[in-house]
Amino acid sequence: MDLNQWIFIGLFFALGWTLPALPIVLGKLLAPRRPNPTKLQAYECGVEMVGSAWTQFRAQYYIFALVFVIFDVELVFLFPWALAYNQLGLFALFEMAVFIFLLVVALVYTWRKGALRWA
Amino acid sequence: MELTVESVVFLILSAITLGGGLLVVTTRNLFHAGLYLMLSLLGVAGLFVLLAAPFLAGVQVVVYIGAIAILIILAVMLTPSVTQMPAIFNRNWALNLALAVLFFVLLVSVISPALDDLGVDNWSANFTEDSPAAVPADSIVQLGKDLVDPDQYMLPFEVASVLLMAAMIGAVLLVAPGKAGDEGGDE
Amino acid sequence: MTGLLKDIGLSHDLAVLIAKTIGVFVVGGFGLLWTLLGIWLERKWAGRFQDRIGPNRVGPFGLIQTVADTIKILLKEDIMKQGIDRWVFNLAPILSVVAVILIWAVVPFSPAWIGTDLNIGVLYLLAVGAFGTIAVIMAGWGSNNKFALLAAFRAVAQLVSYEVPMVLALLVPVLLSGSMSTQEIVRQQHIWYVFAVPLTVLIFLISSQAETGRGPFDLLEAESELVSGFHIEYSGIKFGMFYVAEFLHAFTAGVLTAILFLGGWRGPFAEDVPVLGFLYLMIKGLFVYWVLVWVRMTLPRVRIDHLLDFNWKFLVPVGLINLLVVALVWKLIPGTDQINSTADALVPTLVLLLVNVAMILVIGALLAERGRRERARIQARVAGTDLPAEALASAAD
Amino acid sequence: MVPLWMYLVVAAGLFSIGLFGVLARRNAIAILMSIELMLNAVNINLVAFWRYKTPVDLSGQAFAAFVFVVAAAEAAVGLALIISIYRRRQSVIAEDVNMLKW
Repeated sequence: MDLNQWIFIGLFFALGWTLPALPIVLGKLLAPRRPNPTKLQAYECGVEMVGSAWTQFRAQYYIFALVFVIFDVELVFLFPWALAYNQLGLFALFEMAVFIFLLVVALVYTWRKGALRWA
Repeated sequence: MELTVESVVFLILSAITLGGGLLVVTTRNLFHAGLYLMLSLLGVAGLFVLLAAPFLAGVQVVVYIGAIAILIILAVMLTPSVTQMPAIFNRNWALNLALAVLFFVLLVSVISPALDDLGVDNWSANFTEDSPAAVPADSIVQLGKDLVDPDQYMLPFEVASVLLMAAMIGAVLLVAPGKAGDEGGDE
Repeated sequence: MTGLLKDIGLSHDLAVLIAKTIGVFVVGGFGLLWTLLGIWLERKWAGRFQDRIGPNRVGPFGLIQTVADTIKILLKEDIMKQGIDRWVFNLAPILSVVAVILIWAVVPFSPAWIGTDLNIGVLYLLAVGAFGTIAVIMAGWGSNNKFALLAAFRAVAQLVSYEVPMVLALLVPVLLSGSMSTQEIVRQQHIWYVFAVPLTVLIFLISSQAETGRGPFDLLEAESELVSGFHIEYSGIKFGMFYVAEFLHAFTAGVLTAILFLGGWRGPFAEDVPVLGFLYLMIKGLFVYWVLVWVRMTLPRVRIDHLLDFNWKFLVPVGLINLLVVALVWKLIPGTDQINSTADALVPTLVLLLVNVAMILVIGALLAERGRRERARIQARVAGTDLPAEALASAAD
Repeated sequence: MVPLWMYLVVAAGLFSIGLFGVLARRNAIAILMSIELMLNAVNINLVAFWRYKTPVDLSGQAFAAFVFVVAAAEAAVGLALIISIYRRRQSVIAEDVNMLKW
């Protein structure tokens, strides 16, 4: 493998930041700064904020992330499989079908349980 | 170790990995700890690239940073009292720290050639090689073949699917809404 | 480039490094500068779709409207409200732009012009996409605002959900070309994949539209319910950066569709004249982008429960079935492991097209049937009460 | 190239940091994060040994892939447990969870 290719990606990670950071710094220099207490309050349609925003939310959101994680891990296997597919037999397709079927079973269970419903 | 581009990159990535890891276990604000965890995982992905396993590096970012770390951060946001805990370590933390450091020193004494240099025999393992054979160009394709090969990893591959199914069903069972008597007052 | 630098007496490593650094700024800067023109273009199109003229005051045809907007937004006060998580708050807009311009590192502009031809290119696209989600979370959390956090939660639910059908769609070109490198996928498209797997293209377009958070999936910034979305507390150029990221992401989705399914830089004489390849890619990308803008301007916003239902109960199953069916058909056609010319690709493409059309028809029939049953159910309930049908329809969801 | 033992030292360091986190942190989610660090240390080891010892045979990469699966399953169920307990007891401090003690 050619490490040189990755130097470019590494540089992109290291230097790419400067591209959006530049206008922000420029904005800092150019923009006026006249804060006052009202301006610094949270923007909630003119109503004063009660408590911190870092409060509890519903576990609903967690379920979608959870189902996503399980399906996302699947791609650890799906990508090499798809890549090698032209050199694999029909049996490989069958194996992958079984693999996906088991995940679909879990998805259907979640669905039937009503966990995917936005209540 | 002479100073080549590779060794410099290695040092930077190791620093990111270990520094991120240290911040994860010492930061009080768990949301920040989650972000540091992502940083550390990104460093590990970089190490994978250096080790000529770009596929695993990609998966590391997609699965670990893009899914597992996000799941952890979501959990942090869903259990908010965590950001204002009085003490972040338990009472035995000094002992535990000593234990972890001791463990680290022991490991390093085995894997690094430092003790060999000091003249201690038969202690360090021989891990000093630095010019391994080249990785075949089609290693990802080979990985795909091996994973579904009945003589190689077919069984673990299918078992992994069962594990994922079980994990998903179990986790959904735990957090699914609408179970009587399970709500602690957030609904 | 490297040769030129070596001529003036630099060592090889340093020359490569400088050349690559310049490459980074060229590729990234191109993306950012393109937004100046692209936003004008989108506003013009949006105007047409809504029977307006669009920007027409500043410069000829309003061409430098975006430049004026940029200057204005640079001069706006950057309000840092109290109680924010300062580092997280400031990093979020930068990260959201970086997540998009990183994609351009693997965009093959022409046979020779590509930032870097990674052998895991497609996976890299997904990996970079993950940073966009993190930026949204950081913005929502860092703002210390309930609406921002709520919007961030919703955004995460939407972004991660729609990543699954996106992955399933991305796997199809990987499977057909036997490569994850974007350049190789373009080379393998002797006949554009859009003709072979139109259903996959549809899945990809829908999920990209959701990933970029544009209408009808623009719940990330649903003004009417969440005040403004996860970037509510941002003002000045930091808000501008979110705007740039959103625009650039949408356009990039168009370019990626062109690369993966519309043959990228392929076209007459593109092999010989790199500029032509670049032009072809941009034209194709702009066309897809135009379609996406059209959809955005035409359809009303969907509700969050519909959005998630549509993904998990329709798009993901369809994506899985589509992947397995394409894989099966691909294996059953002889000679698909060696496709080196248009003639080789003709038969597989036709067969896949037929199968795809059949799949689309079946799915359409199933949907029609489902809709008919739903309507019948509502009709039956209307018959028993005095309520108007609409009230029951909304109650039935 | 960088000698193999340096990768192993990084992995050992990451593992020890994770170990300390698991032993010393009070917060259950922090403990979970530390476990992720330890799993990553294992992955570095697997891939490093693969690269330096058997670059042709892909067992190291395959093992690392399975570690990803285990990590995802562990995180999903572990966090679900934590959220479920939090809803019941409003606490994520590992020491407070002693329902199964006796």
